[in-house]
Amino acid sequence: MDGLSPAPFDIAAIRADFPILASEYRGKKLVFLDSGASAQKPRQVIQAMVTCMESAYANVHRGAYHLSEQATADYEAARAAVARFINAPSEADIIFTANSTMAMNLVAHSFGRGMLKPGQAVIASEMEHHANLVPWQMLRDAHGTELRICRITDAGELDLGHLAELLADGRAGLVAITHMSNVLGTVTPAAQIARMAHEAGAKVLFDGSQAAVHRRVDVQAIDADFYAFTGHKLYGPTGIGVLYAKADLQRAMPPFLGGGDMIASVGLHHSTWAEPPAKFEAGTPAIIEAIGLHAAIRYVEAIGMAAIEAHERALVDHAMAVLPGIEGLRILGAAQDRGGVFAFALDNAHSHDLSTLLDRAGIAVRAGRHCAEPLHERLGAESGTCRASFGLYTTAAEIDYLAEALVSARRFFA
Amino acid sequence: MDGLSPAPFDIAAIRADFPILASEYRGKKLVFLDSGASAQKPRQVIQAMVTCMESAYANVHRGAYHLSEQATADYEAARAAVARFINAPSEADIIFTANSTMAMNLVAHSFGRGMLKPGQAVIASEMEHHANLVPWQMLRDAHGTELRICRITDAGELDLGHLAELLADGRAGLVAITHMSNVLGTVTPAAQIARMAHEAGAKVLFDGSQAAVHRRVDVQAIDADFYAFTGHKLYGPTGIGVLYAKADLQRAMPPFLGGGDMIASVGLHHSTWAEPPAKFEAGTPAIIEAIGLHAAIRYVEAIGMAAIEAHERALVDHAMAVLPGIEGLRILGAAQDRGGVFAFALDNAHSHDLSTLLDRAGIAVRAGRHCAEPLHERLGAESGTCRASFGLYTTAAEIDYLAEALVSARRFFA
Amino acid sequence: MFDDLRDLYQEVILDHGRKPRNFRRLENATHHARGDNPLCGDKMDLWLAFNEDGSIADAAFQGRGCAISMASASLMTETVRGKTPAQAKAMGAGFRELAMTGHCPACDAALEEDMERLTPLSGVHEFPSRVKCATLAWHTLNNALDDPGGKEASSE
Amino acid sequence: MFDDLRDLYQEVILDHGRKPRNFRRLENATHHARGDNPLCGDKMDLWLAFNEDGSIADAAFQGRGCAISMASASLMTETVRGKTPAQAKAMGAGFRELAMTGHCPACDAALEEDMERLTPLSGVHEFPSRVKCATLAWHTLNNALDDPGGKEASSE
Ligand SMILES: Cc1ncc(COP(=O)(O)O)c(C=O)c1O
Ligand SMILES: Cc1ncc(COP(=O)(O)O)c(C=O)c1O
Repeated sequence: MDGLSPAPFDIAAIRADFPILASEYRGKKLVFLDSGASAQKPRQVIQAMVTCMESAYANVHRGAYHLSEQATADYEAARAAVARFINAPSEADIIFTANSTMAMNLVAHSFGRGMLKPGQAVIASEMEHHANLVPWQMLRDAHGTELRICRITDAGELDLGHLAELLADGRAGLVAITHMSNVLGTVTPAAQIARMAHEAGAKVLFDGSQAAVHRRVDVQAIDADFYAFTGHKLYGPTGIGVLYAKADLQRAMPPFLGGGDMIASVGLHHSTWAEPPAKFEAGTPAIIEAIGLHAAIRYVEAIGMAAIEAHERALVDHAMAVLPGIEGLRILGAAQDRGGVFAFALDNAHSHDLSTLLDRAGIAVRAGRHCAEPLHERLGAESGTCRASFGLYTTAAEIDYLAEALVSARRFFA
Repeated sequence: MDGLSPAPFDIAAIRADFPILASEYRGKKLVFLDSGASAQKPRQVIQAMVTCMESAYANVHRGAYHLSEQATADYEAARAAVARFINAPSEADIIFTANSTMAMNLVAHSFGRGMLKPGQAVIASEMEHHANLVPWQMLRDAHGTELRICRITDAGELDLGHLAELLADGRAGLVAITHMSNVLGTVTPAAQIARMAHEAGAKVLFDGSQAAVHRRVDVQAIDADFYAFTGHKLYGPTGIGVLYAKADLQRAMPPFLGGGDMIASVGLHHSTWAEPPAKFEAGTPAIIEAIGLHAAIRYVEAIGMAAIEAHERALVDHAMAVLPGIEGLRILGAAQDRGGVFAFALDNAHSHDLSTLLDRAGIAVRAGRHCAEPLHERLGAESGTCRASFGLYTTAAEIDYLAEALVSARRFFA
Repeated sequence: MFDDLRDLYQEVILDHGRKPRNFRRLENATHHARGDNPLCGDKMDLWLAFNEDGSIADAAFQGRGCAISMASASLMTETVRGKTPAQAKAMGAGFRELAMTGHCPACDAALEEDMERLTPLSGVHEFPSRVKCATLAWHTLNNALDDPGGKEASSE
Repeated sequence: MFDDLRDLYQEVILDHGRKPRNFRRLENATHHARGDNPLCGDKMDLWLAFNEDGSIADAAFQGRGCAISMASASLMTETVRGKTPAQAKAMGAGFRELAMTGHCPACDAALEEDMERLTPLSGVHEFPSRVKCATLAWHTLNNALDDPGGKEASSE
């Protein structure tokens, strides 16, 4: 083996990094297939947060003493690591938020209310998570923009022909599309979407909440104007999200929240804003969480995003080989390019009943509509589905065990 | 001693709970006098977060499996603990936010844009933190409300006569005032302010970011409509804040951020909102941080807020006995009722130079204008001050050491 | 594999879940309400018709949901028939207690027999996220009784 | 108590800090800029006047700030006199290097002598939060040269 080969993907060693995976409940080993809702945390992340709190904690940006300088350096190092992780041109293009929902809302307020004109349109799709749909409904109602919905095909892929139609009149100001569906696993052709949007004079926002976990993201290669993701799905802590925004947009956008750290100077009646990205980070940021996210990024990069993607592809292939053979099981969507997430339904069991059964077998899956009601309507699955989603610690044996449990479940409700 | 007496305030035992307090830098013991910017974390808080991540972590509200049910129960238990901590009528009155800055901005958007009419006024004061001033400037500019500023006296107390004048025309819709100044330590007469506001038909928001750390807060006794505070100053983690809002206001207010968890149902074009407080918590909340905040509340309540207040009062009395004797030292403000925070300036040293010196002695204080520029202008301290702020782990000996260092510093710059 | 779940999914529940009774629109209804479980997106419509003496003459429902919520609605429509609104509400309160704790000490003798018909659902108390499935029908009933016009109920 | 801080606060810095040179408004200035350090709220105004050959004839400033920023501005106004804009900018680049790392290998022989006058400020490199205090004057200089009209500079 030459020195450049990726480290072999040592699943046992990886699993040993996640304390919770060793846990049992009612005598059943935990089979955690809900990483798409939120991933488990490796000890490296936990330890980084503990170390911060035990020996390097202070508020950032404000103190001239060494502890605060240290915390500031650590916080800014996290920003730099995020920038490298998604290949942003500069760390100044990275805004920390509370989660990706807040990242999308920041765009809806600062860019939407601040730079779109009433009458311009925002284009989202039928397979958006509510976080990338509700903000545009609210923007429409408050600001008078139009909301256009791009159709998906029956296979669960974005209908690019329809997107072209929606862009044709040149009135779209923003295309806000998921980079990977949290229900179907569909990975969207981001570079192509961006090109189409830009040619029509629109900016483009990708909801990368799922994609950033499963693929190497390169915001420059896809030419994203905005890119959002969330720490807790990337093996990091809750309470921290990321918005990448191009530098010229950050300069042009008015701030979103007002308070400390986002100002240059404050008078009783008038204030001026700090330079980006500080302009968009009001108040004490999620310091400990940024440091945890940094550790999470170090963790996945040590394994390698390519290796993670390959591992998850193998799992998806395995799942698609094993599961469709189960009688009465329907799997939603059939996109060409899909990540480690899929939704399914058993013909004689409601998703809620099914997840209760699976839980008893130790298997954690989500039941319901996964914050994607319209998508479930679109696919004729109004009463919900179960969703299995993979992390880098998921094994093929866990998928086999899921298959076995599904067969038993069908018998149980027969 | 009868069983009802509070436990003696065992400062040595308390200090032993905070790992960072044992640290040294360049051979100097850490004397942390910047708790007002952000407090250090006891091992009980760190451990609660670790335990969550190691054995009880999953996304909340969404999963029907036991791990998610457990995490949901833990998250909601934190909400209930916060409600008890400030004596809210119901845990449903507690909204979790990212910090208190976001809590204030939530009020500015949901109540300000949603329920105030252009032409109505918001009243803030000269001693507000930027977090309770800039949002009202932004609201004014976006929504056409007026911003009125209540004066303070030279002693650093709210000028209640002026407040009465500002309320007199009945056009004020909101009074947004700090419950304790982060620069002067002044505790404001919250119950009286609320009474005055209510008589004039205005709602009242208290910025309790400092007060909640130093005093027992009872939102019903002071009749607050809104009350905001932030976890990281209360010995909890970053990334979590609290907004208390009266139930009828929460029902009447439109939501702030859109996304998952805050909806009842979502269609492609129209959505309906969840019941409060979920309506105001979009996206994955700060689960680990809420659990950390719960541990922090348990920690301070085990000591007792009354004991903490008494300890800090004794420290303030000690500081006010020792420090004013130092030649050339000016202490800002002289409020009757003050908590463990004070700002000072040496006549021959800029605050920045002074804090660099103190840092070399191991003493962490903040230098600058502490997110309160207008207040510094008002008190003739445009070029900033140093600020010392106490935590429950601060000792009188640390104040003596500060005094000693200040005398040396004055000599250094002579 | 799931034998220990027979406590939750007793045969009567699976049966009512598969073939809910009174699963129809009630044409002569005077009262109607809609129930909604945001967690899983399940919805149900409930209709009530009354006798001259004010007791419930007929109860029927339509909707979609899991076995627990279908069975609970089905059993409810059977047990409330002939009850006064006050009695029906008392049963609902008792049932919520049962669903949350597994028993209902407060259910007095008068209700005992009817409550017994509902006890197969008591197993949900061990499944916190499923309690709402079981109680949705009863929340919706309360709403129909309080506001005949048809406000939405949610099982929060 | 603070003897080891004499490296940072050398006598020349304390002296320039207490009695900054060229601390005045320049009436015949053709270039002006305003500098701002948001961290501590310090502000300074810088004025420049030029010789016919394009070199800097006079530099003066006013403002408030810590000993480091006052001393840095004071020393700057002294050292840039007689320099062309390009030379002054090169010195600024060298100085920023000095302030951040403690030395400036790139500073070529031509600048050496002038840079030496600035070395007393090199101690700030050990105080990350103070580097901006030292560099603010030089950022402001760059802005005055690039945009004579007086845009605000910040030392970020
Ligand atoms: C009085 C006061 N209000 C608001 C804040 C803002 O708190 P945060 O930065 O956690 O939002 C602070 C602390 O910085 C404060 O002291
Ligand atoms: C595609 C997608 N977008 C947005 C979100 C929202 O993320 P968060 O809840 O962290 O804001 C999620 C996850 O819930 C998601 O899967």
